[in-house]
Formats: sequence, C-alpha cells, structure tokens
Amino acid sequence: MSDMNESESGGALDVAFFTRWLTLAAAAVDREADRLTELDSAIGDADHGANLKRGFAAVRDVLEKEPPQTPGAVLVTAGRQLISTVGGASGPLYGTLLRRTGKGLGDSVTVSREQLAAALTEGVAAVGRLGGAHAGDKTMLDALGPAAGALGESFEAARDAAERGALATVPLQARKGRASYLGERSVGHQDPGATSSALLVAALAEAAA
Amino acid sequence: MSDMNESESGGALDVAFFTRWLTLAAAAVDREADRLTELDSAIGDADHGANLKRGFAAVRDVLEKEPPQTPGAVLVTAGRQLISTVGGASGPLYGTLLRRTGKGLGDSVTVSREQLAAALTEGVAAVGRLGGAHAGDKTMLDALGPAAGALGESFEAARDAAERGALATVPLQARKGRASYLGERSVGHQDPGATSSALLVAALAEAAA
Amino acid sequence: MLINVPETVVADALRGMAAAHPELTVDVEHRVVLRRDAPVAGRVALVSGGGSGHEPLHGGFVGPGMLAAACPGEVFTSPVPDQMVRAAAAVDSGAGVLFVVKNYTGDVLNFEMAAELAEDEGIQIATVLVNDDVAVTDSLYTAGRRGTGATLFVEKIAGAAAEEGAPLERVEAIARRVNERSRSFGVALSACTTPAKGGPTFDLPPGELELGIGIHGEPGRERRPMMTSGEIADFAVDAVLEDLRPSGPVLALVNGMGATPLLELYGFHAEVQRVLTERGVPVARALVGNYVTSLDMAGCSVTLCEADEEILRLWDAPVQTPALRWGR
Amino acid sequence: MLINVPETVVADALRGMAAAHPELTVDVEHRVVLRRDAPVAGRVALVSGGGSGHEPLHGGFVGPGMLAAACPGEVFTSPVPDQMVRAAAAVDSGAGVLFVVKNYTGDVLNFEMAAELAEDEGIQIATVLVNDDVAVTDSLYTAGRRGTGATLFVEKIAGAAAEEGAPLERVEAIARRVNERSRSFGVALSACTTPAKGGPTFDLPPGELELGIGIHGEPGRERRPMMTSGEIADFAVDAVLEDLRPSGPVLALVNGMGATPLLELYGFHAEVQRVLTERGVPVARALVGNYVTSLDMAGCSVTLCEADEEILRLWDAPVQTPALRWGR
Ligand SMILES: Nc1ncnc2c1ncn2[C@@H]1O[C@H](COP(=O)(O)OP(=O)(O)O)[C@@H](O)[C@H]1O
Ligand SMILES: Nc1ncnc2c1ncn2[C@@H]1O[C@H](COP(=O)(O)OP(=O)(O)O)[C@@H](O)[C@H]1O
Ligand SMILES: [Mg+2]
Ligand SMILES: [Mg+2]
Ligand SMILES: [Mg+2]
Ligand SMILES: [Mg+2]
Repeated sequence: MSDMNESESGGALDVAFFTRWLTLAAAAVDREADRLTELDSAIGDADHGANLKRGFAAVRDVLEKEPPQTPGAVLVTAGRQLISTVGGASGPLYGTLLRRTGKGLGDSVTVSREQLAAALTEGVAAVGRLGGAHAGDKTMLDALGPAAGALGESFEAARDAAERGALATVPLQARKGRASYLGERSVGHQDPGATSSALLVAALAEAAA
Repeated sequence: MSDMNESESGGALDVAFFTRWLTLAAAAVDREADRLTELDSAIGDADHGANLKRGFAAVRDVLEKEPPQTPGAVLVTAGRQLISTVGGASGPLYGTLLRRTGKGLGDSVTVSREQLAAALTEGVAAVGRLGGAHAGDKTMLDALGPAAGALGESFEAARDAAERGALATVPLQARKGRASYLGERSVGHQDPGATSSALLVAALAEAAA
Repeated sequence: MLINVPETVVADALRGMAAAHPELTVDVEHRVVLRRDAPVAGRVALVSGGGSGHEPLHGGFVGPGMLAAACPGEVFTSPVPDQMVRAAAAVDSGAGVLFVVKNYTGDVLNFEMAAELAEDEGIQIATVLVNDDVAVTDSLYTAGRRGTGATLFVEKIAGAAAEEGAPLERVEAIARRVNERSRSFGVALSACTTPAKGGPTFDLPPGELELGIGIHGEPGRERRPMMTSGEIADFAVDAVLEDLRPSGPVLALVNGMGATPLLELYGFHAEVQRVLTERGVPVARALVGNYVTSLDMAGCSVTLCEADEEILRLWDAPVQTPALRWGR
Repeated sequence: MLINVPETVVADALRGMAAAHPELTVDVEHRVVLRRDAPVAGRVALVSGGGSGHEPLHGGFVGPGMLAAACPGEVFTSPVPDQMVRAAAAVDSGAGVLFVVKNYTGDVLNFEMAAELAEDEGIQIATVLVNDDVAVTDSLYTAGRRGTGATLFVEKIAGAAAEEGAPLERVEAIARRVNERSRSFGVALSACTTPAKGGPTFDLPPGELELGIGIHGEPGRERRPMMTSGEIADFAVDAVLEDLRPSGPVLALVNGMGATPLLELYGFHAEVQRVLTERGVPVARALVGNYVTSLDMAGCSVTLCEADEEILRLWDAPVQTPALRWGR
C-alpha cells in the first residue's frame, strides 16, 4: 500500500474492493476473536469475539453466495447480515454502521475515498443516534469517530486514528453499554468494541494497500 | 496409668469412670473432627467428624443433665443419644455398640475390666450383625474387634490393638459402607470409622489411667 | 462444561427442550419457543427473549398464563430482530403483542429493530422495558438499571392479564406498573463459565464475594470478604428497600444464580424473611429457586415487588409453563 | 457458600422452606416436612428422608400425589430414627406408612430402627429400598447399588397410587416394581463443597471428569479426560441399558447435580434422546432439571424406568409439590 495505490484508486473503490475489505475484516475478527472476548470479559460479558466471528462469517458467506452489484449494496447487505446474526449491542450498531454507510454511497459502481469518508461519517452519526453514546463514553465510537474524520486524509491515517482511539479508551470510565455497570472499575481496560472497530478500519486500510 | 491403676480398679469401674470415658471421648472427637472428616472425604462423604462431634456433644449434655445411676445405664443412655443425634451409618452402629455393651453390664454399680471386655465383645458382635460387615471389610469393626479382644488383657493393650487395627485398614479395599462404592480406589486410605473407634478406645484407656 | 462445542450450545439446548416439552413448539432452526396453541384468539401475546444462559428464563416461562413466545439469543447475547419478528407473527391473534425487554443495550436495540419490522408487517407492538437492578445507578452515566429478577414478575403478571383477555394497552400498563414497583439486588460467590470463554468470566478468589452483580458474568460494583447468609440478606434487602420503600406487602423472589444449592437458597430465604420482618415489610407471596440464572454462577438475588390487589390476583392466576406451574 | 455457620445449615433451610411454602407444615425443631392436610383419611402415607444436600429431594416432593412427609438429615447424613417415627405418627391415617429408603448403609439402618419403633407404636410400616445406580456392582463386596434418580420415580408413582387409595401392600408392590425397572448412571464435572468440609470433597482438575459418581460428593469409579455432552450421553445411557434392557418405552430423568446450567442440561437431554433413539428405546415421558442433586456439584445423571401402562398412568396423575407439579 502507499500513496501510489491511494492515488491509483482515485474514485475507483469498486465492489471487489469492498468485498476484499469485509473479507479481510472477517479474517481479522477470526484471528482476534479470543482477544476481543478476553477484553469483553474484563468489563462486559465475554462474548464480543464470538459475536463478531459469527457475524462476519455470515457476511463472508452472503457476499460469496449472492455477490451484490454496487459498493453501497455490499455494505447494506453486510449490515443487514450483521443485524440478523450478531445480536447483542454490537450487532445492531455495526449493522447500522454498514447499512447507513452503504446507503450513503448510493448506486454508484465505484466511489472515491472521499465519498466513502463522507458516507462513513454519516454511518458513525447513525451509530451515535441509535446507541445514544458520545465521544469519550468508552465505546466503538471512540475509534470510529476519529477514523471517519481521518479517512478524508488517507486510509492509513484512518487506521492510525482508529488504533489511537481504541487505545485511548483505556483510561476512560464507561458511560454506555455493559461496561458502564462497573462504574470506576471500568477504568484501565480497553473497550472491546473500540478494539474491534480498530480492526475493521485496519482491514479497510489493508484492502486499499 | 499403669498396672497399679489397673489392679487398683479391679472390679471397680463405676459411673464416674464411664462418664469420664465418654467425656474424654467427646473431647477427642472434638479435637480430631477435622481429621475424621478429611479421611471421610477421601473415601466417603466428608461428614464423619461432624457426625460424631454432634453426637458426642449430645452425649456429654445428657450425661450432665440426667446422670445415670449405673455403668450400664451410662452406656445405654449414651448409645440412645448417639442413635437420636448422629444419623448416617455411624450413628446406629456406635449407638448399638454402646447400648449393647451397656446392656451386657446389667445393673451392677461397679464392673470389672473383664466384665467390660465381655460386654464390649457382645457390643461389637451386635455392630457386626447390624451392619453385616466382617473383619477386613475396612470398617470400624477392624479397630473395635481387636480392641474388644485385647481388653481382657489391659486397657493399654486394647488401645494399641485399636490403633493397629485402624492403621491396618489403609491397604484394604472397602466392602461395606460408602467407601465400597470406590472399589479399588478405596485402597490406600485409612477408614474414618476405624479411626474414630481407635479414638474412643484411646479415651477408654485414658479414663483408666 | 457439559457441552459439545460452544457454537452449538443454544441449538443443542433447544433440541433438548423440544424433546422434553411436547407442550411447546420449539423452532430450533429459527430459535423461537412458542405456546403450542398460539395464536390464541382475542388474546394479547407476550413475547420476550434475551441472551441464553439465564434458564429457565425465558423459554421455561412459555405457556398458558405467561409468555406466548421466547427468543433465545446466543449465550449472554441478545437475540436478533429476525427472531422476534418471527415470534410476533406466529403468536399475534390480531390483539397485539407485548415485547418484554430487559434493559440492556443489545436487547433494547434488537427489540427496537424488531418492533419496527413487525409493525411494518401490520402487527401492533407495545414494549415494556424491565429495569429493576438497584446496583446500577439509573443515570446519564450508565446504560441504566439492568433488567433481572423483576422480569419473572412482569412476565407472570402481565401474562395473566393477557390470558384474562385484557387489551394491549392494559397489559402494557400492568407490565409497566409491575416493573416500576419492583427492585432487585444480586450477589456473586463465584464467577460463571461461558462456553465461548471456557473459563470463569472474572477472577473471584474463594473467601470473597461480589456485591451488585448482574446476570451476565460481569463483575459487580464492589468486592468484599465473604459474608454470612444473614449479612448478605441484610445488605441486599436494604439495598432494595432504599430504592423501593414499599408501603404494603411485597412479592419476594429469592433467586439462585445457578450453582447455589437449593438448600443454601432456602436458608438465605429465611434470612431475607427475617430482615423484611425487622423492617416491617410483610411478604404476601414468596418464590425461592433458580429462575433468572447466570449459567453456573454461585450467588443469589433478591427481588421485591410492591404488590396491590390486582397484582396479587394476577400472580395467583393459573400458569402452566415448564418452570412455573400452579392453579387450574 | 451462602450459609451462616455449617451447624445451622439444615435448620436455616427448613425455616426458609416454612416461610416459602405455606402449603406445607415444616417442623423445624424436629426436622419433619409434612403435607398440611396429613393424615389423609383412608390413604397410605409415603415417608422418605435422607441426608440434606439433594434438594429438592425429598422435602420438595411433599404434597398431594407424592410424599406425605420428608425427614431431612444433616448434609449427606441420613436422618435419625426419631424423625421418621415422628413423621410416621403424624401422617398415618391407619392405612399404614411406606418408607422410601435410598440404599445407603446409614439410611437403611436408621429407617430400620425407625420402623421397629413405629411398629411398637402400632403403626403399620412397609419399606422399599431404592437401589438404581449401575455404577456400583450389587455384590457381597459392596454396600449394594446406591439409590439415586429412581427415588423420584418411586416417590411420584407410588405416591400417586397412595393418593388413589391403593392399600399398603399394593403401594409397596408398585414402589418395588418401579425401583426394579429403574437404573441410573451419574457423571461429575466438578466435586461439591459441603458446609462441614468447606472445600471440594475431592480434587477434580478442570478438563477431567468422574464417571459413575454418587450423590454424596464421593469420587466415582473412574476418572477420564473431559468428554463431550454427546460422548457422556453415549456412555451413561449405554451403562444404564446394559443393566436394564427395556423392551418398551421408558420414563427418562435427565438430572442435574446442582451446578450444571439448565441450558447445558437441555443440550445433554438432546444427546440422551439421540442415543435412546439409536438404541431403539422410545421415550414415553421425559423430565429435565435439578431434582436429585449433590449440593453444588457440576454434572448430571440419567435415570431410565421401563414403563408399563400403570406406571404411565400414575406418572401422569396429578401432583402438587414445591418441585413437581402437574395435573388437576
Ligand atoms: N450505546 C452504545 N453505543 C455505542 N457502542 C456501544 C454501545 N453499547 C455498547 N457499545 C459497544 O459494544 C461493545 C460490546 O459489544 P458486544 O459485547 O458484542 O455486545 P454486548 O455488550 O451486548 O455483549 C462495547 O465494547 C462497546 O464498544
Ligand atoms: N456396614 C458397616 N458396618 C460397620 N461399619 C460401617 C458400616 N458401614 C459404614 N461403617 C463405618 O462407618 C463409617 C462412616 O461413618 P459416617 O461417615 O459417620 O457415616 P456415613 O457413611 O453414613 O456418612 C465408615 O468409615 C465405617 O467405618
Ligand atoms: Mg459482550
Ligand atoms: Mg460419612
Ligand atoms: Mg452480550
Ligand atoms: Mg454421611
């Protein structure tokens, strides 16, 4: 990956790119499922890894069996699939993220990184509305928000922002989701959802590389 | 204790002696309850110490509150009390042991060691009939049987025989009681009931000392 | 764990439920447990659901006088909207469906989506959120109080109202009232083991306990050296009463978290009864057992519901489910 | 453990039972749990009992259609004869009393003594020994097969016969027949913790299990590396069938030892059902739950009873107890 690819891709993120993204995301989730579950067991209910593994495996399946025709359709299909298979908090939230982002891409056959950044920003806002969380509440938003902002700049910037955002959840006290039940005991642990968000954004950068 | 006491006592084991025996027995059981339970947890159900502690505390109580008038009555009362408070296998068995031994002593106000030995032999036989166990089955009988035999000789001989009998249960495979459920896995553990029997006979020797 | 592989735990359990309970319809593939006679003409239908691992909640409460359907999610993971939509369609007689939802982000979001979809299909949906756990402060800084033991009260009492033929808004109002009058507090003596994690969800050394736990294996608000049954009863009942302040008799649920022996639970109930007597709170009805569990967690919770005449009458009404059965 | 002190565990539990079950008479001092309406005129009365720690057995099975009285001993310690004599006197209507005794040396001896004493008081006593556990060879070299899950079958079915008005010898004969047609096999995934010991009764590392355990925290006959639910079902069902060889449909009890979540137990039941189907044994009725427990032991047992028409009819007959309730 590099500026070269970056410029090459131009306005040309196509169905193959989005499919690659989600396939890489599925692989990353598989690989990191135990770590996600471990993080969730510290401040949640020890299922985040299993949840996303199940969901992204289903996404991979549906994209293989019924390949959508547009980037938007890829994300909408994937989002629906997550909603139908994940459950928990992360299912509707990630599902909404992808559906809204996908809708924001419209019917175009290829989209630019800038278009994706704008659509993702809408998607992230939808997640905020659905879950009622704000930046600093120690949720996936703390990785997704910065990533959407930085995506205007580059895929790598988005990846790094997500990673930083996830790490920055460690000292926070959770105000949304299960971790909020722990009050001050949630401090000192990295949020599982922010961590998985960083994985998804890293997969995006990898797909672009 | 010694031959002197031994000869002194002659035919003169009285109510005070028998009360002292059972009081010492209660103290020994209190002291060793955890060990008895530990032994029972290896090859039984981890309650032998608690069972006897409860039973002998009740015996001590009843002997204090309603002191019987003869050696025989002391043992019969104690046996009844064990039956009414211990439960488990050891309650009826030890209860029967003391009741039968007590009955064997008749109404005499004092009895000799030889008389006690004869009565105890009857008591042990009654335990054998009630529980259907034989020597070598890895039960209390393996301590009680030798003790009753040796009591004709001396209190110390009885104590040592009981102790040896209890130790000799270690290599045996249990054929009665809960330990028999373990089959060969019961080998290598000392029988809790034989162990408590050795304590009771040791208390008898101590009472005579 | 007594399982095959973590991935099939819920499906395996549903196959077992199907085999054990011919009086229920268990759709293993779509993960819906239904009253065999659903839809019941003219009757509002209660649909609940949530993560698995809390059995007998909710599947064990399906039957005449309680739930029309239950939707079990993965272990400790809320079910997906497809399940609730399917359940609602199967049990709706036209009189409408009440969703009974425990207040967890996941459950709330998935049931919300399901309600939208079901309404699109022309099914009238009302929703009641159960949020009874006083260990969580209900504020902007939390996801709000959790739904725990009161779920049983809401499902039983609103279920009885539905069975009697009350219309949807009435069933919803009763459910809401029961929830508003109910509070819970839970204590863990051990963590639980989820199939996905394969080990305890948190580290609780013997000789310590967690106060203010939920039912998802998450640690509580505070850790303390072990307390006696009587001390725990004092703490838990007082925590509930501080929030509830009932002026009359209560329903009491003394609930085991899964691995606490019934012997100990009854002993704990004696202490709960003692504290309530000391505090001048009469107990109108008591239920002691493992009803809203957290897999193999050792521990217990106390739920009190300030009763009124209607609540008592509906509580006493007949119920015929795998886990709760009386009357008729 | 959720207790005050080990010494009061049983008394505390009885106080809790008394508070939770106004439909029972609980004599906490003398440790007897009675049907409130005992003695029932013209009816044989079933009295059972045994060590505590197996709840809901036996106290949870007291009520119309099952036991007239239960006598709880200390934890894992058989009750004393005084309890059974008192219970027999309280429930005997003149039609006689059936003692249902699990085959353990302690229970056998204490009930034997009680029977003698009760007969001295003019009460007609019959006794049935329950000995269903195939893990123990019934030979001169053991105390004989243990009584486990079949106790529930015997108490339910003979209890129904008594409720119908069958005379003592008939109730006894049915009880004996149920026992003879029943076999069990149990597996532990963990040891249990008794109040007296305060720690696990034996050492079972995670990742291993004990096959052929009883219900008193004693280790089993054999230790093995962890097996799947399906493998355990194969092993347990085959162990039972080797001894039972039923020629027709069976009653199946899939029983939890205390700490195994209902979720896992239902999954296990699915596997039991599978094995029985493979072996050509139809299941007429199944019961899944924690009924004959061993405190907080994780594990399960399978009990099968070869049914006949009368057994099925009596099984289906109404029963109204804290732990088993159906019909009417
Ligand atoms: N209200 C919310 N808004 C945004 N994200 C949330 C919210 N609640 C929870 N999350 C995210 O979801 C993650 C947990 O997901 P998961 O474990 O799959 O669901 P559950 O909490 O239902 O078990 C948290 O780590 C957090 O990042
Ligand atoms: N049939 C029997 N005959 C003689 N002694 C027996 C018999 N069965 C058991 N015992 C003795 O009883 C002891 C166990 O007593 P205890 O633990 O109090 O009762 P339980 O086995 O009912 O828990 C055994 O160690 C053994 O010595
Ligand atoms: Mg989670
Ligand atoms: Mg014992
Ligand atoms: Mg979850
Ligand atoms: Mg015992």
